[in-house]
Amino acid sequence: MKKYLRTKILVYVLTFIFAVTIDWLIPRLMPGNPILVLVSRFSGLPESARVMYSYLTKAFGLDQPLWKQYFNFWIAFLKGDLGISIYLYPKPVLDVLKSALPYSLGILLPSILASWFAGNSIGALAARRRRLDSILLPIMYFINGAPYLWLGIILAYYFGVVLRWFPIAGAYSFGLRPHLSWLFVGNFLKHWILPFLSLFIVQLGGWAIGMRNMVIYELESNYSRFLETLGVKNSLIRKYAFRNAILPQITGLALQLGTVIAGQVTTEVVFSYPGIGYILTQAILNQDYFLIQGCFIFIIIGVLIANFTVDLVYVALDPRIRYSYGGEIS
Amino acid sequence: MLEVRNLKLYYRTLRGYVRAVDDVTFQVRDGELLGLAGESGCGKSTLGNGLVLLKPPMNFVGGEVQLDGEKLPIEDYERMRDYRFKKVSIIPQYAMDALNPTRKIGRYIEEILESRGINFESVRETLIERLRLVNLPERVLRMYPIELSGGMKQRMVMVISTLLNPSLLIADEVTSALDVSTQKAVCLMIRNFKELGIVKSIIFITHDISVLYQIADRIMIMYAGKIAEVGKTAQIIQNPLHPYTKMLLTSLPEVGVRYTERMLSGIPGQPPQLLEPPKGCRFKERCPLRDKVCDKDPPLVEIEEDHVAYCWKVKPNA
Amino acid sequence: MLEVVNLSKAYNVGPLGKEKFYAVDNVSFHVADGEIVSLIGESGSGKTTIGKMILRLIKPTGGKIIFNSVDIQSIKNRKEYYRLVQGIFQDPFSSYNPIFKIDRIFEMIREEFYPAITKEEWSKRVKKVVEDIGLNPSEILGKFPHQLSGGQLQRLLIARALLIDAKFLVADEIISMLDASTRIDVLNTLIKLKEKGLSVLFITHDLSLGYYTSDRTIILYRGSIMEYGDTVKVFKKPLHPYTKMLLESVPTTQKVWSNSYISLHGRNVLPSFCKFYDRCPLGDSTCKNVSFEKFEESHFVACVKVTGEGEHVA
Amino acid sequence: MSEILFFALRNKKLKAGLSIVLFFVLLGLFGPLISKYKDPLEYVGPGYQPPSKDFWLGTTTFGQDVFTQLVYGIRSSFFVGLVGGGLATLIGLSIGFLAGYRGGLLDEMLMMLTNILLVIPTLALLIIIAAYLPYRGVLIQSIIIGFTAWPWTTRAVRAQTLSLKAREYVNLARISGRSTLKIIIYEIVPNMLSYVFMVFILQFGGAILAAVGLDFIGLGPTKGISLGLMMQNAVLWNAIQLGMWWWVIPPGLVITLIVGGLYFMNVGLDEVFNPRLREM
Repeated sequence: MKKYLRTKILVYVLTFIFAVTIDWLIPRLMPGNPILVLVSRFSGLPESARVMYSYLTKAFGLDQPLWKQYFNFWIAFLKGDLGISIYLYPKPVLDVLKSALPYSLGILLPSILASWFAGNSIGALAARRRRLDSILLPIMYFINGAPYLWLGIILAYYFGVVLRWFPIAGAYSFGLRPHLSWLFVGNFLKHWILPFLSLFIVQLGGWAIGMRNMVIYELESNYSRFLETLGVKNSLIRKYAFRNAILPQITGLALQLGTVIAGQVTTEVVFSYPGIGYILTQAILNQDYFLIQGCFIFIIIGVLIANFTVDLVYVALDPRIRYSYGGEIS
Repeated sequence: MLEVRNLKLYYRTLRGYVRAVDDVTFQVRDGELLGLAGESGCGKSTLGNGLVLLKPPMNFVGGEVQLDGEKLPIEDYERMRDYRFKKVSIIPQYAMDALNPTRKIGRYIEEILESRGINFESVRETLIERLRLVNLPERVLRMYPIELSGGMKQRMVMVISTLLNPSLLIADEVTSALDVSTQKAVCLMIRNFKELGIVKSIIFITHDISVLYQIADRIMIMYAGKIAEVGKTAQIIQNPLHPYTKMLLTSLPEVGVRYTERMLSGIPGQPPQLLEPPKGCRFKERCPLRDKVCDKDPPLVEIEEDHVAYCWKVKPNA
Repeated sequence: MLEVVNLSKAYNVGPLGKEKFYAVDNVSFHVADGEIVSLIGESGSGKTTIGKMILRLIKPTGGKIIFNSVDIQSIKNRKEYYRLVQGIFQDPFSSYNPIFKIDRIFEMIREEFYPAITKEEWSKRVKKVVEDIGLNPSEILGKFPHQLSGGQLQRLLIARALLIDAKFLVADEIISMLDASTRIDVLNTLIKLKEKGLSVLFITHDLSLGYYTSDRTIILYRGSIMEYGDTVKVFKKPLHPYTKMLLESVPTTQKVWSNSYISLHGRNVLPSFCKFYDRCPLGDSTCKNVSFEKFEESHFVACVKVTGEGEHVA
Repeated sequence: MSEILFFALRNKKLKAGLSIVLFFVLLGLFGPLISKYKDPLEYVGPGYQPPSKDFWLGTTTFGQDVFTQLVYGIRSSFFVGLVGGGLATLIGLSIGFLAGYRGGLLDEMLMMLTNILLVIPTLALLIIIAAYLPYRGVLIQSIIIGFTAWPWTTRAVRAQTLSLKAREYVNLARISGRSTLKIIIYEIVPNMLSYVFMVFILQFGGAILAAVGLDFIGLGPTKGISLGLMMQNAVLWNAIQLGMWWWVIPPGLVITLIVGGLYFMNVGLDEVFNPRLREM
């Protein structure tokens, strides 16, 4: 078990270093002088251009040897200095991201958990009923093949424009300021429901298909067959199959994160929902490079934390991992 | 006592039915270990599994099975459920991965028993006694299958299968993956189940006739879905009558036989396809005694008490 | 012809791979010209690893393999080596690439070893060799592997070694997956070739096959040799408690098992102790630093309990 | 071979998926020829027009023909799928083969790299690379998608290679004096072809989806048209709020059908190649 976690942690640490390095490297690899490109972005803000120029020269430190630039980058990064946003000048990138993070998590976490439970239930159900299976499976495949943003668009169009049930932009109405009252919470939830739903549906297909296949596989395995020869009730066979099938679905949580992130970013854009994804698109449209890099790092850190959590849960649930990593012949 | 009459078990494939067990009649008496031997694809495993768990692609085509005077509804998956485990059990070929990998073994047994409406406490003592019988410590009940060696898992499955003292136990190729030393131990344990009265009778399926000589009371030889010969162990080994049995036994290398002293020879040819098996005797194409009469279904010839063969060329008391 | 000297294969195990597990531990033996030597061992004895090392499919971690007085690791041109030393493996169906016709194993040899020979000439040779091993070429050639029986496939592999004109053959459990009615034909083919001068290392877990086929026998347990010598001598007068246990466990149709002692599973191997120590009925603290003793002409055993008469001291 | 064809022709999922995909291939090939307008970006009529005889799928806010944009967009989607998916398959295959076949330290290092890239969400990686490119065409986009999408293929191919490598016929080729390269080409690859084909189909679909995501957040081709760009423009110009369904819905629908069809084909192929899954 320790070996399993140790290997995983090593991968995560290396991933983190790799990501930060990419973050540092990419602007330096691209053609042209990044500072000039950046400063040109400030032509609209003349009084700040000079300040910016000296700041950027310091930040990039292009006059210094490469290893020192890299080293400085890490120091600044560990101090929480991710640079200054251009598009929201003069807000530091970290502050921008910090205020956007709760909105993203508010949609991300509930949608992941809800669609995991719902998808697995649907998949397990489909594995047992042929009729249901033949109807559900194609639907799930097409949901899985739909671009994440398109599901959002459909929901926005139908519930927001045709039925006019829910607002389709922002996290709360323009006139309101965030505070704790029934009015605000109600308003917030009304804005929350469609982005949540579209992200929920995005992930549903993958879970359902995965679970269906796993349950069928487990039901055909030798231990299920042996249970049959012992004449036990079907409910026990299914219970075991379900439990064993759910284990890979937990590791699947980590693998699905890529899809979820992509879904999250585009969904926020469709609904102009002020999370990290929306900020990221604004940063791209405004060529706010510090902000783009900051978003990248934030996403990576989030993904790493999520991965590690999944590993811990998995180790707690699957005895095979706990015992098999003792000492294999390598 | 198990009585099987005219049993036919076919596999359904896209190209038609594979007649894996085709019109088989035999019995296993109380207190008896019947050895079932034959080459791969002769239908011995199908027969063994069919008596416990008959499900697609295996199909019941005909015949009747009676256990202790009661009809065994092997063709009815649901009605058969009551008989499994309590009356008929199997130690499957895949015994080494027959346990649920994510349950501690004690809890697993508890849940199985509960599912059959049996209180765990009422069999706890039996269970512990049986563990001792197969040389497993009591603490395995607190372990996960992955903590056990392959051999230990197999013996655990042996204990579970026989826990409710079924009348009939089927052991399907349990020793084929084992080393000789372990093979001997496991064979003797299985025979012990019968001798201690835990099970009334056993069908021991194997491709190794010399193993049967060690433990079987009677031996039944199958070829291409049909019975070739049945008899007491000594009758089959010392006085084989069906040409197939004879050739099988003379092709058997054993410690004590060297090529310099006696060059053995195999059986030329291959077993027939069971999709469209040949008419008459199924061994005729490989048989040195073959003639026209073999195109008709071979008769059952009783040579002496308990010793029968399905062959035109075997004469009673010859 | 072939000599194995202090051969070892160790794997790193345990946390961080700090411990060593010896699959093959300091094994030495030789195979003379025109001789069949059987290497008998249960699963985990390291017998297959030895075979693979001789075929240079696995690298040893210690010792050497000497073929015709040359250390095989020093033969840089593998083809040169494979022209003389060949192998046949356990699973006949896995030995053929399922998507090609079986003729391909012969064609591969022509391409790699005899590119100068024309296809017509080659197909004549293939036919002859297939006839030599007792198969009918017109029934066999041009078929796919799944259309033939395991016995036929294994015999074709023997034919393949014949075509290369190999001098030494590693036969690794070549009949363990075959049916009783066909396995003996494969053995007889092998014996016929031996009589024409081929040397064979016959790896098996089945004592009766070893006895039927081989001139000399090596008994292997957990990577170490327990006993070796002339086949008839080893089988008629087994000396090592392990060999005795094996012979008592082998089922035959001649004798019924006695209810003798069997220990099912061993525990850990203690350093410098005999590998069989923990399963041995005679095992005690003296079973250390065992070396081979000559018991009689061409019959050796590694056991401290064996007396000059071949009896055991308790 | 004939057996595989036999099952392939009987497989409903394969047939359904293939029909859908083929339909859009044809639409992408011949659509621009039957369309009334030749340039998808040209302003050919009044804006805000719902579908009509003149504009089969209506017009955009600015009066561009949606149908013309759609068929050109399909072309670029297939292009991205082919190039991006193909590249990802190729890279994944090569690294997977190499790691699985050679083993040892090389394997461990390659797998470490693969595992690292697997943790990083592809879109995040794409964004950081694409954001710094001053010029982006469909080709460049396909290439960076190909270069970021290979890791899972590598992992799967490596596992396959390891299992094939353990087959005795590889050892037999070895002792027949075959070189490593020849063994990979003649013994391992042919047995993986069906698998590789399935991987390619999945990568094809994945590349199309990745491109849509990139386009939508503003990292699409700087000129030309694609289905993702259509949706980006539509959302940007409030097509949802204005109820212009003919502009926002069709591009996504087309992608859903293409990718869903591809996935469906894949399930069908899996059943064809894998006898265990064949329905009786």
